[in-house]
Order: sequence, then C-alpha cells, then structure tokens
Amino acid sequence: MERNLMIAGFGGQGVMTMGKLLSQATCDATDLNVTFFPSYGAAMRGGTSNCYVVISDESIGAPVSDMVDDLVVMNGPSLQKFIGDLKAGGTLFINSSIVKDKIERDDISVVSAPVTEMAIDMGNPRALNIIMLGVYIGYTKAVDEAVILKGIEHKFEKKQKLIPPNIEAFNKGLEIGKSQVK
Amino acid sequence: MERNLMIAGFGGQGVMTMGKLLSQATCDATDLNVTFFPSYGAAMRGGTSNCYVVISDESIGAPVSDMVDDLVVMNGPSLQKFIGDLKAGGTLFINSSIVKDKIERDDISVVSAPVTEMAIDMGNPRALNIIMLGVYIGYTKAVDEAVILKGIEHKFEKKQKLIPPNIEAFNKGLEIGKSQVK
Amino acid sequence: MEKVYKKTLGVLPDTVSGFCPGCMHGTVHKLIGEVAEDMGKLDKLVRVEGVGCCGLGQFYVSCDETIAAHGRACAVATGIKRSSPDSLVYTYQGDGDLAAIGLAETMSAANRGENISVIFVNNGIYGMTGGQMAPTTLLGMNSTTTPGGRNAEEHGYPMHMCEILNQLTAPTYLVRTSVDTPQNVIKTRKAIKKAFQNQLDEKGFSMVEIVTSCPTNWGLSPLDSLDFLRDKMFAEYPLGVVRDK
Amino acid sequence: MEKVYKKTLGVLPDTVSGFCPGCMHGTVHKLIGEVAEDMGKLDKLVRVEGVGCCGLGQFYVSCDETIAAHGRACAVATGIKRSSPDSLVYTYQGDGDLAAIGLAETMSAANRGENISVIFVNNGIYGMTGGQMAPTTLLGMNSTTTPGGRNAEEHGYPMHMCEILNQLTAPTYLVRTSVDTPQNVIKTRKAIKKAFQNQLDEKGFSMVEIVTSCPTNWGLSPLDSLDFLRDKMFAEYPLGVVRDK
Amino acid sequence: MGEQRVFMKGCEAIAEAATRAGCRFFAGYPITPQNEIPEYFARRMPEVGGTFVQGESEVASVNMLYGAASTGIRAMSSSSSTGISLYSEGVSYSASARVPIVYVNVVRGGPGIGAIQPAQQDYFQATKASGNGGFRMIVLAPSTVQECVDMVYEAFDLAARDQNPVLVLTDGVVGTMMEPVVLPPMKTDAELAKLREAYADRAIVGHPLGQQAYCRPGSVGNGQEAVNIEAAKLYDTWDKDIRVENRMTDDAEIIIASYGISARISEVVIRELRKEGVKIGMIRPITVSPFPYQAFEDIDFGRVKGILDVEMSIPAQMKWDVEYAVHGRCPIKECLRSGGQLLTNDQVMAAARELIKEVL
Amino acid sequence: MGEQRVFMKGCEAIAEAATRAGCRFFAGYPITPQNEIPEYFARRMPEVGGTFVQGESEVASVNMLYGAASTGIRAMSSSSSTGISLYSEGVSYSASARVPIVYVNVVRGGPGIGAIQPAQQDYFQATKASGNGGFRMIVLAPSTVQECVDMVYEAFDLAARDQNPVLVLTDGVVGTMMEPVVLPPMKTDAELAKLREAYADRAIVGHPLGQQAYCRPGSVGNGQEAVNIEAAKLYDTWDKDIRVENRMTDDAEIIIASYGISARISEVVIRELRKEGVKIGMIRPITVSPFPYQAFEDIDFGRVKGILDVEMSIPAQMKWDVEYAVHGRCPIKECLRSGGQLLTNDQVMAAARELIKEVL
Amino acid sequence: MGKVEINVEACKSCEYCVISCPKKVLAVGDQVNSKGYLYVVAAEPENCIGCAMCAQMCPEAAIEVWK
Amino acid sequence: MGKVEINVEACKSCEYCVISCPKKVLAVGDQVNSKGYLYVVAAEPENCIGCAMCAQMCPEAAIEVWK
Ligand SMILES: Cc1ncc(C[n+]2csc(CCOP(=O)(O)OP(=O)(O)O)c2C)c(N)n1
Ligand SMILES: Cc1ncc(C[n+]2csc(CCOP(=O)(O)OP(=O)(O)O)c2C)c(N)n1
Ligand code: SF4
Ligand code: SF4
Ligand code: SF4
Ligand code: SF4
Ligand code: SF4
Ligand code: SF4
Ligand SMILES: [Mg+2]
Ligand SMILES: [Mg+2]
Repeated sequence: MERNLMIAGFGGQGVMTMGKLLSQATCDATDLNVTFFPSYGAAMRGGTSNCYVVISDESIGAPVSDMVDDLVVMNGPSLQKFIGDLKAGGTLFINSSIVKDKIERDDISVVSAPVTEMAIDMGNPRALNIIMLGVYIGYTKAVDEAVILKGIEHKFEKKQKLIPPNIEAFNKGLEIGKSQVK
Repeated sequence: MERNLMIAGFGGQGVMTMGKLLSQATCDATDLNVTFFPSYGAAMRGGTSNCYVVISDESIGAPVSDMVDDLVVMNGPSLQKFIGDLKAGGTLFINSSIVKDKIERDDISVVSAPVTEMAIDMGNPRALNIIMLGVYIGYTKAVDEAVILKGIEHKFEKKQKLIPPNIEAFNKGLEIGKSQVK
Repeated sequence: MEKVYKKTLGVLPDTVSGFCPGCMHGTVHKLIGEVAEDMGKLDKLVRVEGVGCCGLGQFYVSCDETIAAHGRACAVATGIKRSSPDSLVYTYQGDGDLAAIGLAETMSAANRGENISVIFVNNGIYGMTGGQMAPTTLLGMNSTTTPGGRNAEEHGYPMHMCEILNQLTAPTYLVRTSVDTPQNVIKTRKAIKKAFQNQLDEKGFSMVEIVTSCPTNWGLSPLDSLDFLRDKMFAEYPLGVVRDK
Repeated sequence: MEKVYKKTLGVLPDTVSGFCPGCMHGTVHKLIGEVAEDMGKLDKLVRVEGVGCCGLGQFYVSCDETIAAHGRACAVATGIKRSSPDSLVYTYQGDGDLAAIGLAETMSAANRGENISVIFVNNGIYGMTGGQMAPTTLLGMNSTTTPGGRNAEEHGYPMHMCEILNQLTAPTYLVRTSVDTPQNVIKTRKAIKKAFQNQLDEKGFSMVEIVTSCPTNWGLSPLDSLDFLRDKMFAEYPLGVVRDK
Repeated sequence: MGEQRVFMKGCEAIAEAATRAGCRFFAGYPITPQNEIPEYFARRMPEVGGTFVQGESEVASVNMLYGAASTGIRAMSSSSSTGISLYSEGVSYSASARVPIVYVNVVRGGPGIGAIQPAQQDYFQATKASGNGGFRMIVLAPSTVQECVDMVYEAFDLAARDQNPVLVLTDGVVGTMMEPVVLPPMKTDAELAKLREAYADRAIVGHPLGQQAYCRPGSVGNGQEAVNIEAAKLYDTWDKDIRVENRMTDDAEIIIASYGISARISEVVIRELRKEGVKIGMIRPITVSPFPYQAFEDIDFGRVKGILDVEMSIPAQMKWDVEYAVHGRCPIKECLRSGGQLLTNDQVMAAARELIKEVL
Repeated sequence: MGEQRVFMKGCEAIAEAATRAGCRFFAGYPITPQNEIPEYFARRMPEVGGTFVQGESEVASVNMLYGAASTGIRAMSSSSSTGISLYSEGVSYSASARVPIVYVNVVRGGPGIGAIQPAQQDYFQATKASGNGGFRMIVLAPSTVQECVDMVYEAFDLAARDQNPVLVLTDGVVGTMMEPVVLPPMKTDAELAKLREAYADRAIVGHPLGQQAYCRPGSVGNGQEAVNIEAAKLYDTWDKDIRVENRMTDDAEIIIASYGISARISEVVIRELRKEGVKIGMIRPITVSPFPYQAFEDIDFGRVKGILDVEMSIPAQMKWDVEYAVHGRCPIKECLRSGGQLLTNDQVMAAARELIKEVL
Repeated sequence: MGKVEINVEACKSCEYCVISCPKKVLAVGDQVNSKGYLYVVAAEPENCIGCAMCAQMCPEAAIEVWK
Repeated sequence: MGKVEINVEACKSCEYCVISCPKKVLAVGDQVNSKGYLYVVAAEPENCIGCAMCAQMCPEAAIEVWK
C-alpha cells in the first residue's frame, strides 16, 4: 500500500522539516520504502513552499503526485493552490490558526488544528510543524508514533534539551489527530 | 574528361598563385568546371605547401586526389612526399634548378625545366611559378594558352607593368613545355 | 497635497516582485525604472538580464527584455546595441554572472568600449542557487561551497571589478554605490542616470556596481544584513567614483 | 675547449621545430627547456599547451604534455597541479588564448593564486589562424579582421595583462620580458626560472609575459620584425617587473 | 554561360551570399578552416552599413548573435567543430527563445581539437543535439560552393519563417576550395526593412508600455512545456522542407548514401560506374535535419542489393539514420575517412566495387 | 534490513558514492538542481585528502576535470542541462585524448535555460552528441537514488577501463529526492594507489626523458584518423556493457519503453495494471548509450500489440531509438511531459489505459 | 505635512522604511498580508513630513508619498 | 677563442645570430638545407670568442658553442 502526502505552507513554517522528519524516521525505523521530494525553485524566495512524502511497502514510482492521499496546508495560499491535488476521499489537514477559508470540496475529510496558536501557547512558536506532524500521524497512523518519537530523538541528538518540548508538541498534535478520527 | 593536377613546393615559390591563376583563368574564360583546393594548415609554417586544380567538362567530385594526372614539384621534399600520388602514366613536372633527385619511377613521363634559374635569368626571380605554368600548359594543353594569357592580364589588371614580364615568363615556359611533347 | 513619490511605470503595476524581504534587487529594479521613466526612455529601454536572482525580475519590469545565458549579458548587449543603436540597452547582472562565468565577456565588452550600461549587483554571493561562493565573497564569509568560510589560500581573494575594469582604456564611467540609506539610494539613482546618459551621448561603456545584501543567503534579517553590508562589504568595496571621463 | 652552450634536453634531439623563421616561440621553448634542465626538473615538468602556434611545439618539447582547449590552459593546469602537486606545471599560451577566449580562466586562476607558472607569449596577433586581431594588437596595426588597422572606437584598446592581473591580490610574480637581444633572452630565462622556483616554493601564481614577434603575420622579415617589436610593441608593452612578492 | 560565373572560395562565397541575403551582423571567432568567413565580413559589412564583431570567444560570439538576431536584424555566425561545441548553449537558448539565428559549421577533424583538415564528423551534433534540451533545427548540407551560396541565402528566410535557428553544415573542403559560382541578387534596403518589420512586435529594441517584447529562453511554471509543445508542432511542419536528391535511383541495384562533400565525390564514382553499365545510384540528403527517411523507406529492396554509406567520419554517423529507415532490408557497407583525412574519388570507387562484388 | 540504510538526497548520495569509489577531485559550477553535489564535495573532499574546486564557469570546470583526470586520479564533475552544454568542448577533448572523466547531468527543463525543475530533455545530447566529433561514451541512466549510487560508483571503473568519458544521466527528481540507500564500501588509499598505478605511463605528471606522456585531443597528419579508428574499435566492444531491464515482458502484450525517473513511475503503473490482469511489461534501457536495441528487436511482435514511450521530453527523444529497432512493427504511442513539468503515476496510467483501449 | 500610502500586498516587512523615517512614523503592524508578511503601517501618520525617505528605501516600491 | 657549430638542418636563416654576434663571425651562406633555407655559416670562425650571444638568440637552438 502506498500513501502519499503533500505538505505546503510559507517558507518559514517548517514544511520541509516536517516532511523530512517523517520520511527520515520512516527510513530509519521501518523497512518501508519512503521518498521525500522537496519542490525546489520558488521555495527560497518567499511564497509557498511544499514537499511530498510517499510511504509504501512496495517500490515507489513518482515521488510526486497531483492526486495525493493527504494534504497538509499551513497557510491560505497553499490551500488555494493545492486543494485540487487532493484525491477524492483524501484527507486535508489544516492549520486553522491561519487558514480561514471555507473548504469548498465535500468529497474529502478535513482535520483542523490551530497549530500556530498552539505552538505560540507552548512557548515554542517554531514547533507548529511538529504539532502538525502529530496531528497527521494521530489521524492517519501512516507510521507508528514510536517511529516519529525516535525520529525526533535522532534529529535533536546534538541538542538534547530540544527533545522534550518537541515530543510534547508532537504529542499535543497526536491527541488532536486521534480525536478527529471518525 | 577530368584532369587533375597537384602543385607542390616551398612556401615562397608561388605554388598557390600558380594554381589559382590556372583555375581562375579557366573559370573566367571557359565553360569548364574547375576547382582549386589549397592544402592548408602546414602551409604557413614553412615546409612544403601544395594545392590541387581539377578541370573537367563534367561535374567535379573530390577537388583533391591521391592519384593525380599531373604533378608539379618545385623542390626536393615535395618530390619525395608526393611522387607516390602520381598515377601510372601521369606526368611529372620538375623544377630542375632545385630538384636533383633521380626519379625512381618509370611508369610516368617527366618534364623538366630549370624554372628557378630561368626566372633569375629573366631578372624576375618570383616568376618561376608563371614559367612553370607555361611549361604545364605547353605540355598538356589542359586549357588553351589564350585562357592563361587573359588570366595574367586579369590578375595584373591594377599593376599593368607587370603584365609583359609575366607574359614573357609564361611564354618561355610554354616553349619548353611544347618542346618536350613527344 | 501632491504626490511626491510614486511607483514607477518601469515596473509592472499590481505586481509584487519575487525577491526576498529586504532584497535590494528590488530597490535597483525600481531605480532603473524611475531613471528610464524620468528620461522619457521607457519605450526604448532594453533589459539584458543576467542569470541570478535578477531573473525574478523578469515578471516585474515593464520594458523589452531578453535573458542572456549566464554570464553572457555583455555579449548579448553588444549584439543588440550594435544592431539597434537607438535602443537604450542595459545589462543587469549579479556578481556570479558578471565576475565569474562572465568575466571575459564583461571585460572584453568594456575593453571594446561597447556603448552600453552595465548594472552590476554585487551581493557577495550566488543568491539564486542558494548561497555558493561568488568571486566577491568576503574572506571568512561562509558559503555553501566554502564551509568554514572563504579562505585566501584555497579560494583566492574578493575581486574588485571597478578597479579591474579601470585598467582598461575604453570604459567611460565606473562607479560603486549602494542602496543602504535614502542618501545612497539617491546617489545610485544618479549613477544609473549618468550611465544611461553616457549611452545616449554615445560615450561608451559605463558600469554601476551596486553593493547590496542577500539577507536570505547571508542568513541575516534584512536589518542585520544592512549592518553587515556597511561594516564588512563597504570595507572591502569602498563606494565612490572610480572613473568618470 | 668546453661546450658553453648546448642544445637543451628540454627539446627533442634531431627534431626541427615547426615554427616560422625568426619566430620567437622557438626561443621561448628553448628557454623553458633550459631552465627545467638546469633545475633538474625535466622529469617533473608538465606542459599545458594552449592552442595557437605553440601547438607546433608539441612535437618538439620533451616533457609530459597535455593540450588544453583554446583558452583553458589555466583551468587545465589547475586540475593537474591540484591532483599532482609534485609536478612542475606550466601553461604556454598566446595572446589570443590567454587574453581573449581564456581571459576568465587566466584571471580566475590568478585570483585563486593557483600554484602554477604561466608563460604568456604576446605577439600581438593570432598567429596560428593567420593574422586576426588579438586583444593585444596595437592600434593602427593591420590584421585580417581589422582591415585598415585596429581602431579604438570599434575594436577597443590593447590589453595589458600584467597590469590587469596586478589588480588581483593573489598573484606572486608578474613580469614582462622579451627575447629580442641576447641580454633580454638571459633576462627572460631568469624570469622563467623565478616563475618555476616560485612554484617549487609553493608561492602561487606567476606569469611571465614575453613580448615577441610574428614575422609571418606581421608581414615582416625576421630582422624587420625585431625593429617593429622594439619600436612599437615595447612602447605599448613596457618590459619590466610588475609584481614580485 | 561564363559571364555571371565568379571564381570564389567556399567561405567567401558564403559570406557574400549572406550579405546579399541581408545579413547585417556577423560575430565570430577565428578558427581554421573558416577564417575567411569572418575576414570577409570584416571587409564587407562596413560597405553595406552592417556590423562585424570579432568576439572574444565562440561563447561570446554566439551570444552576440543571439542578441543581434533578437532585434529582428538578419544575423549570422560561423565556426568549426570544436568552436561549434562552444555554441551549444547559445544555440539552445536561441531555439528555446525562438531567435532566428543562422550559423555555419565548416567541419574539420574531431573530436576535440582534432585536425584542422576537413571532415564530416559533426553530423550527430548538427542533426541530433546542437545543445541541451532536445530542440531541432533545419540543417542544410551543401556539397558545392554553389550550394553553399544558395543555402546560406535561403537559410535566412527559413530562420525568419520559423523564428528558429538554421544551421548550414559544410566542411573544410567546400569551405576552402574555390570553384565557379553564380551569386544571388542583393536584397535591397527596402526589402530588408520590410522583412524586419514583419517581426517588429517580437524585436527586442524597446516598445511603448504595454507592448513590451520579451525574449525568453526559459520559463517557470507551465511556460516552458508550452514552449516545447509549440516547438514540436513547428518541427512537425517540416515534412515539406525535407530535401533529398535521388540520383539515378530508378533502376539502381546499388545505392550510395552520402551528403555534402562525400556526395559530390560519390557522384563522380556513379558516373564512372554507370559508364561501365553498373546500375548504381545515390540518395543524397540535402536537409540532413529533417532527414529524408522516406527516400530510404521507398527503396525497392527487391531490386536494391546493397547500400554504400560514404562519409568522412569514423565511426559512421549518418549511417544510423540510413539504418533507421532501411532496418536490415539490405546490407549497408561503409566507406569512411576521418580526422582530417580526405576521401578521394578512387577510395569511393574501390569501396563501391567491393560492394558490387559482394552483392551483385 | 534497515540497519545499513541511510536516507539520502540523490545528489548527496552521488557525491558520497563517488568519494567511496575513490574520486579525489571535483570541479564544478553551481546550477540547480545539482548544487548539493558540489556542496557535498566542498565538505567531503578535505576529509579524504581530495580537492574541491569551484570553477569560475562550467567551461573552466570541465577543463579542470580534464586536467585532473589526465593525471590518473579519479575525478568527477556534475552540472545540469544548460551547464552541460558548456561541457561540450571539454568532453569532446576528453574523448579524443581518451581521458577518463566521469560526469553527471542532473537534467532540468530545456532547451536554453529552460526551467530548473526536473526533465529528461538531454537524451539526444547525452547519447548522440555530447560534443563535436562523433565520439561515444557509456551513458548510465539510474532511476533511483540507489542506482545513482551504484552507477556512479561503477562509472569510475568503466572510465578507467576504457580510458574514456562516462556520463551518468539523471534528472532533477532523482537528484533532489531523498530515499533510503545502501552505500558501497570506501575504497582504501592502497586500492586507489594501485588503480592509479595501472595507468601511470599515461599520467600527465612528469616522466623521465624518453618516457614522456602526451595527452593529445587532436593530431595532425594521419594521427587523428588513427585515434578515431582506435576509438571506434573500443565502441565496438561495448555490446557486453549494454544493460537493460526487461520487466514482465515474457507474456506482455503492451510494453512500456522508459528510462530513469520515468521508468520508476511506469513500474508502478505496470504493477497496478498487472493486478487488473493486463499483460503489460517494460523494457528499461539502463545504459542509454550503448542503447539496448536488441531488447526491442527481440520483442515478439506477434504478441506485443503496442509500445508506450514514456519520457519527460517534448518532443520525444528516446522514442527515436525505440523506433530504430521496432521499425513500424507495432504502434508506438507517447506519454510525455517536459519543460520541468513532472510525470505522475496517474498520467502514465491514463496513457497506458488509452493505448490498451486502442490496441488490445 | 505629508502622507504615505503603503501597498500592503507588496510589503515584505523588511523594515527599511521603518528605520529610515526621520519622524518614526512607520511601524510593523500586526496583520499579515496574503503572502504571510506582517506589513508596515503608518503608526503615527500625523508626524509625517512627506520627505519620502521611506519610499526611497523601499525595495518593493510599496510606498507612495504625498506632500 | 671560441667555436660555434651550426645545425644546418635546423637553421631557418632568420639572421638573429648574425646581427647578435659582436665579432661578425656569422653570415648567411649560399647553400639551402632540405627545407629550402639558406643556412648560416661561420664565415669568419677565427674571430669567434665563444661568447654564445648567437646561441642565446637562436630560436631554433641550432647553435652550440665551445670555448
Ligand atoms: C550556464 C549556467 N550555469 C549556472 C547556472 C545556475 N545559476 C543560476 S543563477 C547563478 C548565480 C547567481 O549568482 P549571481 O550572479 O551573484 O546573482 P544573484 O542571484 O546573487 O543576484 C547560477 C550559478 C545557470 N543558470 N546557467
Ligand atoms: C575553441 C577554439 N576556437 C578557436 C580555435 C582556433 N585557433 C587556433 S589558434 C588560435 C589563436 C592563436 O592565437 P594566439 O593565442 O595569439 O597564439 P599565436 O598563434 O599567436 O602564438 C585560434 C583562434 C580553436 N582551436 N579552438
Ligand atoms: S536569495 Fe538573496 S539575492 Fe536572491 S532574492 Fe533572496 S535576498 Fe535577494
Ligand atoms: S605564424 Fe607567427 S607565431 Fe606562428 S610560427 Fe609563424 S611567426 Fe611564429
Ligand atoms: S515620508 Fe518621510 S516622514 Fe513620512 S513616513 Fe516616509 S520617511 Fe517618514
Ligand atoms: S520598506 Fe517597503 S517592503 Fe520594506 S517594510 Fe517598508 S513598505 Fe514594507
Ligand atoms: S660565440 Fe660569440 S663570437 Fe662566436 S659566433 Fe657566436 S656570437 Fe659570434
Ligand atoms: S639564429 Fe639560428 S635559425 Fe636564425 S639564422 Fe642563426 S642559426 Fe639560423
Ligand atoms: Mg550575487
Ligand atoms: Mg598571438
């Protein structure tokens, strides 16, 4: 089974980090195939930035898709730009702190979390992406949560004191994600 | 009928001029096809220099050949280098002032003229090539002598006083050429 | 009240530039537009765009434009100006474009005294490709291809293009400016105007080197990059007229 | 009697060079061979040959040799020297090669301070291809691409490579010599030796610019070309040390 | 006859023909065996109010050409082999931005610096990939000085019509030999002005606000793909431009496949062999791109027993295109020289005789 | 599994694999999407006593590479599309002088500056004419990061064996994506010294009198032709090096022809369609030069009803090679994107379904 | 007396205008535009003298000035 | 006292040696070598001081000197 995800947002919202963490952790702690593909180019110069993660137990074809299973949007412009790339029956994850637009499609599931606010509330405004990763994993169980926890530990190996707050952020997200499973 | 000629000698011996005069004159005064091909490259830096002239009443293929009908050699090294390119039954024209080597082949005709000496004697040391052209035309009648005379007039159009001595040189050569026809 | 500063027609209305926050490519684009508009030459203006972050300007400027191959703007401009002498032709080039890959083209056009205006944006880095060393990168400055900072032994020294071109006889006007203060913005505008006027007067090759920042690849906020610009870049690249003949 | 001048082992025995009568490429080839032989370095010598009449030297010299693409000798030498630091690497380049097509490579290698020795033979013309304008062609001098003589407006001015490179920080030794008299031959030999010694001492980039003649394309006899060389070329290209650090 | 004929060197005839076709800008860098082209332009352009620039390199020259042609003027360059490699990027830019440059490759021995003597070794580069990105061009391959003149003259029209680069692929033999040639008429300034006017909208010369012209050799988003689709459509229209000479192929049992200088040599061989009664003919691609595959498809393989591929390249190059169409339906033998070594009539004759012996 | 896997970006994996293969010299110039290759080398080379040089241009870089490789050291460069055009001359020199350079093209949209996003538009340039003169190279086309690693690692051996350039042709997707990869072993200094020793005679490093080494990218007289004949002989030995993947072609009625990134996408489509019972397979050229024509010749055209050529290039390029072998024996349909627009699984699926509908 | 008008969609919050204003008229606001930037506003418009220093500096040509 | 030996096949008759010899030892001879050049000879060998000025100048390394 192949599952593919696109994550999109402003340059500063940690979109790439989120995708890389998910995919790196999956590589390290599972036998699954996984690809991470950053859409490059426009990325650096402001505007939206996005990346793709594909996880599969078979070999992976294109690491990109215009028919993704899951779409994470961290800001309004990303929603507008990419909503059409979400397949019918797919799941949209929204940073509801910023994305206020009404969702016009009714053939998809929507999972909302005010990750910007939550991160600020946690005193860790840059952690919005980790919270969102929690939401995503909590809702989809794309990989086991332990995989991500290991991944966080690995990522902050050299900055140990960042591990607890990020795990906290991830767990906060997890809860929300799980709670929205219908 | 196609007739091809190679002319070879030292850089300063007017080898190119001889070939160009013959071919240009043929173009101007006849309906024949004619090509002139300078072998370039080594030419400038001393050593031997050579060129090819092909005259034909049909379309001309390669403007070069390693089986020429006629070969003019103005110096010793050229003889050594190119004698093998003369076809059996072909004619070798030799500047006998300089080329002293014995001709090893017996399947060719040899026409000799001491053109360097003759030119010096005429007080026109650079005219050795024009004399040789005379020899060539006189012997082969590759084109009518009038063609070359016109060509000389044309070439020295802007230096009229050079016409008579060059015509004289040409005629000297013609005589020798004709005299050697068997 | 009267409008004393308006957005120039030299950039497209209702269009936001593609540059990063604080990027001075924006400032320079604006100034070029203002000068050409002032001179009533927008309809004769031909931009020969180098390859670099200036490429983000291609959907921003409102004048005829061609994109030169990376580094070859001065050659392309030579072709254009010689074929269309009435056009007001400028190249817009970054330091990688003008001083690395395009060094021969820049210098040879300058040496021929081509009647063109060169706008040279020196931000000490390859902006577009993500922060590699440029010929003008400062010693000690980090770049993605000089981890640990540029060092003289391995990477050589920052190149001073105005001074190098000043060794050639032909160039008419060589000046180094910046846009870090309103005063310097005004000076740069004047320099660009002079470069354009020289061209109209058929005086030959002019180059305005504008020392700028690249907040993104310097890894600094726009305001911090201003400090770095003044403290470090100006020390290596002193502002001023190098030649004016 | 003792042999006080012998043919160097640096050129092949029993081989006649391919150069024209009076061509100073021959002299320079000979001097390089003599210096390397003197220094006991013939077996470490690597010649990076530019493209030009120096190409006629490829069947004449007796040392390891590679032919660089036209203009790229300094880039090729960079690759060789960095991969084989024990080799004594020199480039041999004409003015078209070094100052036109290879301008960026020459200057960038100089700017990096590559530890190589550049032998630059400036004869003010493209010799090999039959006399086209070089960047160093004198004003007024005829060439096949400047009928009527080089004129400043159209073709720009002669380029002074020593002086241009002197604008860069890295180069160690920049000198202009000639081989028109026995004394100058001796000076040039010393300059080449110094350039080689700098390399052995890891002092970085050295360039010996040798102002020479091209009797064939100048359309002068060897002896007349000596006069032209002294009267006209030296006036534009003054001999002497430009940098020695 | 005779009165209109002038005796000219291939390179000079090319430059004169270009001038008569309206070329008013030439940029180039010296390289044997085509130095006479820039040298001729250096003399000729001032006479007609045009521009000659000796670029500081081939890279600079092709970019000058790109700039000049983007203004709508007729512009040209020329080089040879290793120099043409340095044109790759600029030609690719021109194809992408649809700038109608015209250029000439007077091929010499390769690869690398090769030899300055003539060869036909740039066939693949000319016909398949003159730069990155998979663009195509019309590539004309003259085999006489007269054809050089005619094709260069026409190249400007083709380039303008398609707003696409056109390459004239010749070699050091045709470029340096002299032969009689009839020159085409000089286009008048009025004609030229009209030609330039037709593309004034696209000319990069300055336009009133709102009417700007952009010359874009690349694009973001969907832009570049759209450009490529557009270009592919253009290439599809070129069937009509395919040119090929079928010489005595009607009853031929042996066919020589050859182009350019090799073809004119082969021509003589055919003439001689025909005199002997051998049924031999030639298919000569005149446009080597687009390649006249159909001419080879149309061969009656019941009758034709063998093909002799004659070219001055080792390994063979055009042979692939011939094979593409022939696909094993008859043997294809090679008659090759390369690296600056010239084919002669006799060599081709010998190869032809050998093939005849084998298959007839 | 799992324990040896590292998660790496294609470009970085390429650089690490090269380092492990013994590459000790890298020269290159920044260009998207392969900046991570030079950047990685900038960090990595000092650790292993190697050299990284940022060339002042692609032209300089490829010539540095030529110089470095001529000393017998393992040396590499990389660039992308428009930058690769600027390599043309240097690559041609390397092929002529038989200098074993290795280089990587991380293809982006073209022609011209094109788009910085991935494409496969340099196929013709890579396989037919990477420079003047008609030389050839082995060109490897990986479709995963793992294959990038394996092929770059091997490329140095192939280059050394043949003393000829080798090109690894990948694209911006594979170059910039991350995926799990198993790295090959690091060659020891002793191994490398031995490898270098094998060609010490040819190394341009200085030799005692009488044993000089000459690196000649061209020659006068008969020299260059002899070089070309020698090279042609080398090329003829490459049949053994042809690599191709036949995936489920045994019973296939539809065959996808595809390479590199397009092939891995096609793979998924085949997997899905097979689940539906469609008899579809793929022929994937792994060496795109020499091209596995035989694999296509060997197709049972009694059974196979159609071929789908899948590539990220408009117009199609590899299709020409497929046609060369298929010669009309079954229809060949195209599924293309270009200019930086990416193929997706769904697009290939849709094209495959359409072909199935038409021919089955 | 002067007046500035800021094109909020064009503003990228670089603050060059803020630090260049001799009268401290400008400040980063608390609203983001559609690109996500906290755009600049005239916090103390009454102090504006219309000197256009802010506009000179603005890389985005986002400021127009009246006087 | 000195002595020069001229490699006649290498000499191209440029005369650089001739004009450089302080003792006017050398002169262009009347024989051509196989390349057609009138090579230089020691016309007045007895005047030679072995200073090697001629050899320094010779582009063709055609002169060897004894002293
Ligand atoms: C031939 C070629 N090589 C490399 C590139 C990639 N490239 C694009 S922009 C750039 C450098 C930009 O640096 P600079 O000129 O300093 O401009 P900046 O972005 O800093 O303004 C490079 C190397 C290219 N497009 N073409
Ligand atoms: C890429 C390329 N362009 C052009 C040439 C042709 N070419 C050979 S030598 C030369 C110029 C030689 O002039 P210079 O460097 O001054 O050397 P000289 O012969 O005068 O010593 C040129 C243009 C070439 N071989 N390669
Ligand atoms: S990367 Fe640097 S130069 Fe490029 S737009 Fe951003 S700040 Fe400006
Ligand atoms: S052409 Fe000039 S530079 Fe070349 S060998 Fe002859 S004299 Fe020397
Ligand atoms: S016009 Fe002057 S006073 Fe007004 S906001 Fe701008 S800088 Fe401040
Ligand atoms: S200078 Fe312009 S872009 Fe920067 S903060 Fe002020 S208004 Fe915004
Ligand atoms: S050694 Fe001196 S004296 Fe003797 S011939 Fe030579 S220059 Fe004259
Ligand atoms: S200097 Fe040498 S080449 Fe010249 S004339 Fe004297 S011996 Fe002959
Ligand atoms: Mg920059
Ligand atoms: Mg020269």
